[in-house]
Order: sequence, then C-alpha cells, then structure tokens
Amino acid sequence: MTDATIVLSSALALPGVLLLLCLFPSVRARMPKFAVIAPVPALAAAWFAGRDPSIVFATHFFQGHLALDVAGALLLAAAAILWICAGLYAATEMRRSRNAGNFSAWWLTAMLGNFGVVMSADIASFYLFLAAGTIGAYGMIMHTMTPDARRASVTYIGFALAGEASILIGLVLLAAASPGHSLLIRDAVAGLSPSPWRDLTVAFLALGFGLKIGLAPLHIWMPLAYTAAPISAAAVLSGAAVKAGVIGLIRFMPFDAGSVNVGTGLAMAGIVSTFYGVAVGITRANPKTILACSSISQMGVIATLIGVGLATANAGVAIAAAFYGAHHVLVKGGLFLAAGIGVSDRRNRWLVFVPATVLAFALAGLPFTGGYLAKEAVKPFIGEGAFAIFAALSAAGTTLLMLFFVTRLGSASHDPRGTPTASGLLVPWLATAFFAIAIPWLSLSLTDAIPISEVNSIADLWSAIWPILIGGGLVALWLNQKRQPREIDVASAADIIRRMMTICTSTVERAEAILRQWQAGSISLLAVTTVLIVIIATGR
Amino acid sequence: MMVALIVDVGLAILILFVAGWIVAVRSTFAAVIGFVVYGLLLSLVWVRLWAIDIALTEAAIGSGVTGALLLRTLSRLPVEHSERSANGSFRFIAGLFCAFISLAIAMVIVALPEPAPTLAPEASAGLPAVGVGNPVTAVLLSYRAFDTFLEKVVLVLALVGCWSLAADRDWGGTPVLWRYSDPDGVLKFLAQTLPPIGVLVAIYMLWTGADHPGGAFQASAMLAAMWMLTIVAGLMRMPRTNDDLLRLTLVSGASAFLLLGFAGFGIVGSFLAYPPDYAKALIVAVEIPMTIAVAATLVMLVAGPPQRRDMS
Amino acid sequence: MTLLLARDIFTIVAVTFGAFFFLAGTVGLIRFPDTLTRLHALTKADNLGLGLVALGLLPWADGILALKIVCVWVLVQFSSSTVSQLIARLAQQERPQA
Amino acid sequence: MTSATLFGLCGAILIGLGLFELITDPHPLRKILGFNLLGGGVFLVLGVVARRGAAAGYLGDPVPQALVITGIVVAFSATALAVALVVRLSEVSGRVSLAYASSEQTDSDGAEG
Amino acid sequence: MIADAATSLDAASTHGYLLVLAIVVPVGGVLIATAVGGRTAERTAFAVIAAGLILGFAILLDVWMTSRPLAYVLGNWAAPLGITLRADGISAVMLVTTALIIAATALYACADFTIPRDGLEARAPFVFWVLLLAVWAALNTVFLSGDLFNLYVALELLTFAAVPLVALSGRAEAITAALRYLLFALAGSIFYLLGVALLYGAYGTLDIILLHQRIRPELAVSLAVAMMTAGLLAKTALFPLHFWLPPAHAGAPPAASAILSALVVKGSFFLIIRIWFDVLPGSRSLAAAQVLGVMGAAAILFGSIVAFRQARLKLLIAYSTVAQIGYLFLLFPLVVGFEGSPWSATAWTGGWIQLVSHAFAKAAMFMAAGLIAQALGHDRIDDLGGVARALPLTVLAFAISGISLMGVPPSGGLIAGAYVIRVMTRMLGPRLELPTLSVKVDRWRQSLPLSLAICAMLLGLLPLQSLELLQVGLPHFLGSAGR
Repeated sequence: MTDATIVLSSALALPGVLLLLCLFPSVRARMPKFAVIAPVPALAAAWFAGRDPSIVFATHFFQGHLALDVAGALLLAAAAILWICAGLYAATEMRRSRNAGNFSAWWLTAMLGNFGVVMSADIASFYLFLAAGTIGAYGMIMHTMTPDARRASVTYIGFALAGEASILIGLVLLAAASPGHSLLIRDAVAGLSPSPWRDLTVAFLALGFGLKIGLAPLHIWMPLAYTAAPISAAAVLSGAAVKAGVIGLIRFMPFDAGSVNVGTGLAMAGIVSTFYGVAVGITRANPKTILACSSISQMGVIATLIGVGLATANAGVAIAAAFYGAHHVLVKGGLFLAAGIGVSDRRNRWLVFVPATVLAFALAGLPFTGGYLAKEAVKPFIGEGAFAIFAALSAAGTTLLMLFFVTRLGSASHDPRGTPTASGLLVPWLATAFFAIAIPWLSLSLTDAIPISEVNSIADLWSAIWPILIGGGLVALWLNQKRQPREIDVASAADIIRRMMTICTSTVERAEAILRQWQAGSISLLAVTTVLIVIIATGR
Repeated sequence: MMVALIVDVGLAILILFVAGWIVAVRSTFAAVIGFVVYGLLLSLVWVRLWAIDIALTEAAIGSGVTGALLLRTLSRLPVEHSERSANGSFRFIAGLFCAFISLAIAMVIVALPEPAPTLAPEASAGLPAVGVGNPVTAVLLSYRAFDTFLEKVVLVLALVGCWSLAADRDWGGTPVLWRYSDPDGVLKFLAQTLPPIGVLVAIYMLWTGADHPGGAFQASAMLAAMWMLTIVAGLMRMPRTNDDLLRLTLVSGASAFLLLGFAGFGIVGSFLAYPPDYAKALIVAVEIPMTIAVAATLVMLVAGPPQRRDMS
Repeated sequence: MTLLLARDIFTIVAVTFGAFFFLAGTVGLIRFPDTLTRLHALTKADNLGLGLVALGLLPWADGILALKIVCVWVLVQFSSSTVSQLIARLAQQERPQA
Repeated sequence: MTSATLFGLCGAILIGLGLFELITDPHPLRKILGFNLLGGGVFLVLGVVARRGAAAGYLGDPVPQALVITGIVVAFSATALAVALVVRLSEVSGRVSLAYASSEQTDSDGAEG
Repeated sequence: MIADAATSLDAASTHGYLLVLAIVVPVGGVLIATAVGGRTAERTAFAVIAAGLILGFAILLDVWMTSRPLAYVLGNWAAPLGITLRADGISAVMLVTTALIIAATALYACADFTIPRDGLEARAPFVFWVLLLAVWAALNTVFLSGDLFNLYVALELLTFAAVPLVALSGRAEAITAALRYLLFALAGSIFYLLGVALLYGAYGTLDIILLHQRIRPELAVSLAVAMMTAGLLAKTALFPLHFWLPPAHAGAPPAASAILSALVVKGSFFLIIRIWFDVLPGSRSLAAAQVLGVMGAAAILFGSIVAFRQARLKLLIAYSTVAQIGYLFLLFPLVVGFEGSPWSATAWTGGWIQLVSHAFAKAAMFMAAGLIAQALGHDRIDDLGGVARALPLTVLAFAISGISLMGVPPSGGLIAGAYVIRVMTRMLGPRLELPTLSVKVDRWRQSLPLSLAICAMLLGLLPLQSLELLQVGLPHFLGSAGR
C-alpha cells in the first residue's frame, strides 16, 4: 500500500468511520464536535496532489478506483476547508438543536459523498458517492422539520431523483460503450467517441449534472433548499456539495472529442441562468435566497465555460472551471455564514460587513482578490469576441446582486436588542473569508497548471473594474426606487413539484388498485401468455 | 372402425356439452353434479384411449372422491352469496384469449410429429428387471418412483395445510363427516354388508395391479369409500387428528418409499433401485402401506380440518 | 347352430328390454311431478334395466367374468335400494303432508 | 382424423373452457371447478400423447399414462386444500368471495372475485 | 450441462448421492415431524437444518473444485426412462443460499413458534416447522431435478408448502390472500404441465439434457415454452402478474414472510432460467427476452413507487419485492441480447449476485420489520420515530439491507431506494421520548437479520467477472470473459 493509497483512502475513511460511530447514541450526541476534524485527511490529500500535479494516485476501494488530479485537488482543498470552517460553525449552531446527532450523521454522509465524488475514478463508485451526497443533503435540508423544510426537502429529493435517473442512464450508456468494459471514467469517456449513442450519452449526463448545479430551468429546488436548510448546511451545500455537478461535468464531458450540439445547449442554458439568477435575486428579500440565486448565476457561468469547451473540443476549460469553482466554494460558503450571523450585534458589525463586502466584490472579480484570478482563468475561453460582452455583463450582474445582498444583510436584521454573536460563529466566518481571498493565490503559487496570463497591465485591470462600476451604479438605481423585495414563496414552487409528484404516484396507485383485483391479474395472465405465444412463435 | 370413430365423436361432443353446462349453469350445486358427470365421461374417454389404469383412477379419485369433497363443501357453505358476476366486456375479452389459447393448442396437437416418439419399447424392455407385468405400475413404482414418492409427500402436505386451517382451540380435535342417523338402519345394514366386499375388491385391485390394470390408487380409493361409508353410518368413529396411530398411518406410504430407497442404497447401490430377483415382492410390500396411507389421507382430506364441537 | 342363434336372440331381446327400461326410467325421472314418483321411475331403471342387460350378457361370459357381472348387479341393487330409501325419507321430512 | 387427435382437440377446448371458468366466475368454488376442468383438459392432451405413442405391443405409451395418474392425485390434493380454504374463509368472514374486506387492501370493487 | 451431457447421462458422479440426500433429508424431516408432532417437530427441524447446511456446502465445494456438474441417476434408470438429478453451478449456489436463509429463519422463529414445554401440540408451531422443512425439500428438488415432470411435482410441493404459511395467522385477509395465491399458482403450474405434455409429445423425453439435444424450433416448442414461461411468471409474481404477492407476503408471520419473499418466488424464477438457458437451444427469442425485460423494468418503476406510498412497513417490503423481482428479469434481455459477447457473462453473473443478495436482504428486512412490529405493537411507518434508539441493531440491519437493495451499482440507485430512505428518515427521525416497547427484544435475536443484511451487502461488492462457479455446466451461450 503506497502512502498515496493511505492518504486517499483515509480521506474517505475518516468520515466513514465517524458515520459508523453515529450508530451509538452516546457518541452521536457529541458528533458535531468530532465532525470538524473529518475533512482534515481530505485536505492533506489535496495538498499532496496539488504540490506535484504530475502524480495521480490510484487505489482500490472495494472494486472502485480513487484518483486525484489537479482539478480535483483544487475543488477538494476548497471543499475541505469549507467543511472544516462550516463544521466549527455547525458545532455552535447545533448547540441548541435537540437532535444535533442526526444532523451530523447527515452532515458526514454528505461530506463522504462530496469527497468521494471528487476522488472516485470509476463509474460505479462515482455514482455510489453521488447518491450518498444526495441523501446527506436531503437529510440536512429536512433537519428542522418545519413545514417549509419538509416542502423544500421533498422538492429537492424529487429533482434529485430526476437528476439521478438521467445520470444513471448516461452512465449505463457510457459503460456499455466502454472498451473492454473497463469501468474507469477515463477509459469510458475516451472510448465514447466511436459509440453510436455518443451525443445521447453526453446529453443525458449533461442534463443530470446541469440539474445538480441548478441550471435554469432546473433550478427550482435550489432557493428552496438553501433557504430552508440550517446556515451551516446551506453553506456546505451551496459551496461544496453543488460542485459534485461541476466535477461530474469536468470528468464526464468528452472534451477531446467534443460535441457541438450538447456543448452549445449547455452554454445556452448557462448564459440564461447566469442572468436569470441575477434577475430573480434582486427581487428577493431573504439574504439566503439571494445567495442561492447568485449560486444559480455563478453555476451558469461555469456551465457556459464547459459548454464552450465541449463545443470547441477544448480540454483546457476543465482546469479553469475547477479553479473558478474552487473560488466559488469558499466565497459562497462564507457569505452564507455571514448571512447567518447577520449584523445584529453592533459591537462587531464591521467584522461581518467589511469582509462580506470584500467577498461580494471578489465574486464579481475585483482585482487583487481571488475572484480576479478566477475571472482571469476563464477569460481565455469566454473572454474574446461576443463572449467578452457576456463576461462583462455577468460581472456587472454579479456586482449588482452581491451589493444588493450586502444591503439586505444590513436591513435584514435591524432589531434593537442585538444579541452578542458567539465567537464560535464569528471565527469560522472570518477564517472562511480569509481563505476565500487567499486560496486562489496560494494555489496559483503552488501549481503552474492553471493557465493565467501573468499580466496586470492597466488595460486588464480596467477591463475587470468597469463592469463592477456599472454594477455599482445599477444597484444604486435599483435601491433608489423604493419597491419592497418579496419574501420567497416556498409554497408556490414546492407545491407545483409536489402536485406533479403526487399526480404521477397516485395514478400509479390507482393502477395498482385495479391490478390488485383478481380479474385484472388473471386477464393479464392470459394477455402475457398470448403475447409470449405470438412473439416466440413468430420470432423463431 | 368407422363406428368407433362415430362413438368417439359422440362422446367428445357429450363431454364438451357437459363442460359448457358446468361453465354456464347458474347454481353451483348443479355445476358440482355436472362435474361428477364430467368425471365419469372422462373415464369413458380414458377407456377409449386404452388407458384403463387412468380410467379407474379418474372414476375413483377424479370424479368420485372429488365429487364427494365438493358436495361436502357445498353443505358447509352459506347457500346465499351476493356475488355480482363479472361484467360482459370482461367475460368477452377473457373468452377471446381463452379461445386463442385453445386454438394454439389444437394447432400443435394436429401438428404433432408422425410417427410419435414413445418410450413404450424401453418401458417393456425394463419390465423383466422390475418383475411386474403392468408397465404403468412399473413406471409409477420403479422407473419414475421418485415422482410417486414426492407425490405421496404432496398428499401429506395437502393434509397438513388443510388441518392448519383449524381454529387454534380445535387443534388435535376430530374432523366431522356427515352423520346420518336412520331409525330402521338401512344405511347401517349397507355399511355392514358392503365393506367386506369392498376391502376384498381393494386387495384384488392392489394385487392384480402388478400385472393388469389397477393398482394402489384405485385400491386406496375403494378403501377410502368403504371407510367413509362406515363412518357416515356411525359404525366407526372418526379418529382424532393428534392420534399417533393415524399420524403414523398417514406418513407410512412415503416412509415406506424412503426406507425402500435407502435399502436400494444399501443393496443395489442406488437410491430407489430394486434388487432384480425379488423386485416384485418389494414393490407389493411398498404398495400395501402406500394404499392404506393414501386411503386414510383421502378420507381425512374429505373430512376437512379438525373440530372439537359436536362429539356425538 | 340353433343354440347359438337362440343365444343371440336371447341377448338381443334382453339387452333391448333393459335399454327400454333405462329409457323409461330416464323419461320418468324428467317428467314425473315429485320426488317419490321420480324415485320410483329411477329404481325401475336400476333393477330391471340393469338386471336385464346383465342377464343378456351372461351367456357370453365364461365363469369368472359371469360372476363379476352378477356381482356388479347385486352391488348396484344394494346401494340403489339404500340410497332410494334415504332419499325417500328425506323427501318425506320435507313434505310431511305427503 | 384418428380418435386420438379428436380427443386431443376435445382436450384443447376443455382447457379453454376451464380457463374461462377459472378466471371469470366470481365464486371461489366455481373457480376450483374451473381448475379441475382445465386439469382434465391437460391430462387429456397427455393421454393423447400416450395413445399416439402406442408401440411394442402396448396400446399406449405407459410413461405419460403414469404421469396422468400422478397428476390426477396432485390435482385432487390441490382441490382439497383450496376447498378447505374456501370453507375456512366463509367461517371466518361469513363471505364466500376473493375480494378483500379489510380497509388495508380493499379492492375498489367490493364483490369482485 | 451440455458440456458433459454424455458423462452425466451415463453414470452418476462419485459424490452424486449428496444430491439425493439434499432432497431426502428434509423430506424425512417432514415425515418425522408430522408423525410424531409435539416438541419433536422443532427438534427435527434443527437436526435437519444442521445436516442440510453440511450437505449444501459439500455440494458447493464439489462443484467448485471439480468445476463439473454433479449428477445422480435415480434407481439406475437412466434418462429418458428414469429421472436424473443434477447440480450445476447455479443449483449449488442456490442450495447454499437456501440452507443459510432457512437456518437463520429457524433461529429467528423459535422465539415465536416454540412449543410449550408441557408438550401439548399447538397449531401454529406444528404447521410452521413442518412446512419450513417442506419448503426446503421442494426448493432443493427444484434446484436439483433434471426432469421436467419431476420439476412439476416439486413446484406443486412448493405451492402446498407456501400457501398454508400465508394463511397461518388465520385472519380473514390472510386466508383470502392464501386462496388467491393458491388459485393463481395452480393455474400457473397447470400451464407449466401443459408445456411439459407438449414437449413430451414432440420429443418423447422429459430429461432436460436430452431435450436440449433434440429440440428444434417449431410450433410445439414455441407454444410449450410460452405456456411454461407464462405459468412460471404467474408464480414468480412478475408485474403485472404480481397482484397476489403483497397481501400474501405482508399477511404472513414475519418468519414465513422472510421465507416466502426471499426463497419461494426464486424457485419458479430458477425454473424459468432452466427452461430458457438449459432446455432451449442456442437460438433464444430475443424479442421474448425483451418483453420479459420490459415487464421487469415496469415492475421496478411500479413496485418502487407503490412501495414508497405504503403506510405499513410489511406492505412496503412486500412491494419492494415486486420491484426486486423486476430486476431479476433484466437478466434476460442482457444475457440473450449480448449472447456470445463478454457482456452476457457479466450480465449473467451480475443477475445471480443480485438474486442471492436480494434473498438475504429481503429475509433480513422482513425479520427486522417483524421485530419492530413486535416491539412497538404496530408497523405504521409514520409512527416509527425513535425506534432507532430502541432497537439500534434491527434498524441497522434494515438500513444495510436497504442499501444493498438499492446500492448494487449500477442498479436503480435512488429510484429504487426512495422508499428505503423514507423509512430510514422516519426511523431516525426526531422523537424526544423513547417509543414504549410492548415487548423486550433480546440482542441475539436482533443480530440475526443484521448478519443476513451484512451477507447481502458483501455480495453486492463482489466483482462481476470473477465467478466462474456460476457458469459451471451451462451451455456455451455466455461470452468468453467469465470462462
């Protein structure tokens, strides 16, 4: 067993072991504290992999393989840090909850799924961890058991099932086309090009993962889920867990062969949701909802990026998308924590306000923040020609949305009796904010795999700044006209989903009520017999 | 030959008519009576197909005992049952499917290969080793003895299943056949006169079964009929279901087979194989407990689950 | 020769009469008004009908077979008489005024 | 057209009739009758196979004949068990019907068979 | 089997007597238990189980080591006149699976069905123990017999053993369910018998190997196979012929449900496999296989959704059985469709692993559900909150078996597992006060379903290519990968 094997498998083993420990009620009660250290091995693994991008670990995990490339390492590192910080936050947040134990059980499940998805190199284990992540997320969203939470979790699981189904079909097609039925993702994707069902396969996969990252119009579940979930849960879900879709796109899209149709479609959906997120977000009141909408928008950018790469058969987008995503992990996670803390506590309001504003601008790509690097990283692909406009507009939109968020952050919690904020909440938030700014630079210094043109000419800076200024102007205009932002109506959206689900299930049940009768059953016996007779007799 | 064919056609038409009547008639009682008639006609068909053994079995078990069982059941069921019969379209569709299936089978039967494959030569070639003259008996008790063995177990299981439907408090009680008390004892007289003859006939059937049509099943059906007669006439009591002797009798048939099989292991070196020189003796030796066991099982199956009330 | 002819004629006559009685019995079973009369018709068919048929077949059968035929007839007599007794009593219980 | 084939066709029709009765008649006892009709038909087919296999001085192939005898006994056992179930059902629930009475698995049509 | 038809037809293999014993020992148990009754029934059962486990593993070992099927010619009457018993790879695997599950069930059941020490025989225990052995005998015959009519008798044996188990509780619903089950199963087996008759009429033998050699594609064969398949489908309860299953399996006592759901339906499925892959010659009808596959897919979707909507735990598990049966039938289009390619071998192995794993998992689920129902006095899913704290091992067993049902990748994943998740969220769900336990459930009894569930889980992780055992004695329709 190489040390690589140890590192990689321990990254999954530790959360797994803790999860098993949850079976003992006594341990489960104290689990929120233990859960904090669960991501540490994953961080170590990312560090090892990130230090020398040439090496790729591979190990046998039951019948599956684990591997970690640079793209994976970037996302894994960011995710691990966020899981740690949010874990600290959760330990404090859950102090009052009556069944914190169950929460951290779900927490660990989601974490396991998240890390596993990033690290798994074969189709089977990828799918297994994807399912685990979904289950964990479902549990965390449902945790508070309020009506909203139930509705949101039902909606989430409904969409998740649809996504799983689509992904599963894609994976099965992929495996069927795989040469020598090797289940390694790399071989399968490489061997996809001759397959007659290539575009179909890619389309199913893209659809499924697109749903996972909340592309419009498949985004409905996202605002509901993140608004209903506890703060720490919302942070890791929007930050880390959602990246399962991103890594899925990175791993499974055949960039070398390319696929114009699917790529174009994906890019279109990405562009739409980039602006849709902003347009919806600025009409919402609840900061968490606004952040969720911003996630839709940001994921839209990534989808556009990958779509372009797929359409132009440009494999370079993978690493760029990973880099962009890694930045988004920390920023979005951190902002959720900020939204949770709020600015009710007058003493250290600035401790929330100032970093939050910085992060907001970072997301928009303000120079010298990590966000600037992220924008730079994606520029070579969606920075030229028509896409330049798209990039600028998206940056402007992001600015608008995020500044709006900051204002909501202020206005959301103007209660006179501000309760002092526990340092257990404050410290994780500040840490996350710091890493959000630092990690991109850090990783840039660590690896040269990230293609960023080393230029900070005035022109570049200006091209990065003017959209932000436009965004600032827009937000000023927007706030001037005094229209009351709406609380998100969880009911309406969720009820549509629920009605859809109940309709189909109840039709099935009605069918069952008929089939359960002797008459129907026996007549179907006759029918089956007849069909078999005819088919076998004619088929020979 | 022509005459025979005409007779057969008439017989076939008659059977189909009775069957159709069973399906069509409204009263269940009439249907059951029709079924008994159907069984008897069927045994005539077996005679026409030169399968005398089957004819006897069909008449005895297929028609006789089954008929008794069904009539017994009718007397236990509530007469009026509010059953809305299935709606027309359903019956129509079902009829279409059934017609199709019948048609398919008919086509296959007409197209069966000529000359027909048969195992008759092999069966007759094996007879000397078995030592019996009736090939059917040879098949039942030697060539395919394993089937017969399992089928004995099936009978036992059917009885256990039937008993398992008793109420918990009735477990181990006594099943109830008809009880008919007649003042001037006509039935009693019959029940005293007939059984000796019946037992004699049964023994004869069992013995002749080795070389001529007849055999264990027919004999056991006869025994069962006699026993039921005596019970109905009140000459004998129904045994309790937890009576050790009864239990032993019920499993004796299958057990005898089992012992014989292991004896084959020991002597000839193969399960259920007979030593060539005294094979016939062994076969008859197995048939005797088998006959008694089957007879007892038939009676018990007709009588149904045990009960504790009555106890006349 | 004549003996053989006589045997044939005897058989034909006896079986024909037997068949006639069966027919009559069946007709009676269908046509007669109530249980008792039907029973009467039926027993006629059994006794005479079966008896005559058996009688007619006897000359053709050698020893053991003949015995069997007689046995059949006797046994049927036993059972049918008993059964008709029982049925008759049942009918009376149902209709005491009869 | 030999008489064997004739009875074979007869058996085919009997199978259809029995199947029809087994499926369409709501009364369980009638279903059991249907099953026996059906069985009779199948046995008849087997018997026809036996008759056609007449050879080696026998008027029929003894193997299928033996199968029919076994089959008849098995069918009788089945009938006995089914009948016992019907009787028990009427004792317990007072109904003679295959429809469920309980709320749990109530069939949409109450008296369905 | 074809690979060495000649040898297995001529002489019995050296250890062939094991096959006879595997059938005869349970039968003897049935006879003794019936004859003596009382406490002897239970004791006999355990004696037979000990012997049966040894026999099963002995047969498995022999087949594995020699990688040739075992055969035994009964009464020295070789086919076509006589009956031959054979054990190929799949029979051996099924024998062991059956033995293990029966043993676990017996240990589980002796708490419910123990006969009072005063020795007075009671209904339910007597019937249960006798029929448990009978089910076993019937299944072993189904797995081992090489003669189509003998298989018919075995099928009926199975039915007669299973139906009273369904009705054991004596409630009206249970009896109704049992009656429906019996009538439908009888129709199924008569269909099968008709097929047997036609095959004999066409080829004059009932022996599977001889049939495989003589059979030709013609109308008689088509009709026979269609009738047999349809009849067996009815007994296997493949959608849409499943209507009898849920009430029957949910109405029986938990131990009985475990046997019925885990093993009994597998018996008729096994027979379908025999007919399709052993009797039929190389050219199987792909269209028919696809029809089976479509029905299977429908069963998965339908069963899972209806299971998701159930209010009672046992019914939910029963409906999940309907779904799982669907999975088994996906094997047909895959194996037949990829015939000759390595894929078909993988599909074959995967299908069998799925079958065995489902057998363990479903037994475990029903046992767990039985314990929960016993402890809480009900099995309403919505009121299961906090049971995880009361019966941790049981809930763990349920969870693991649920995962192994949904998680054997790439099976239906969440689609199949939605109902499992629902139940688990209920069980782990918030409940401040512990649920009041009407009965105390001791730990070793909880460990039985747990061990079964773990077996199921481990099976799910077996690599698909590495099991040549499952292909011992099969005709060469599979691809080269596994051989």
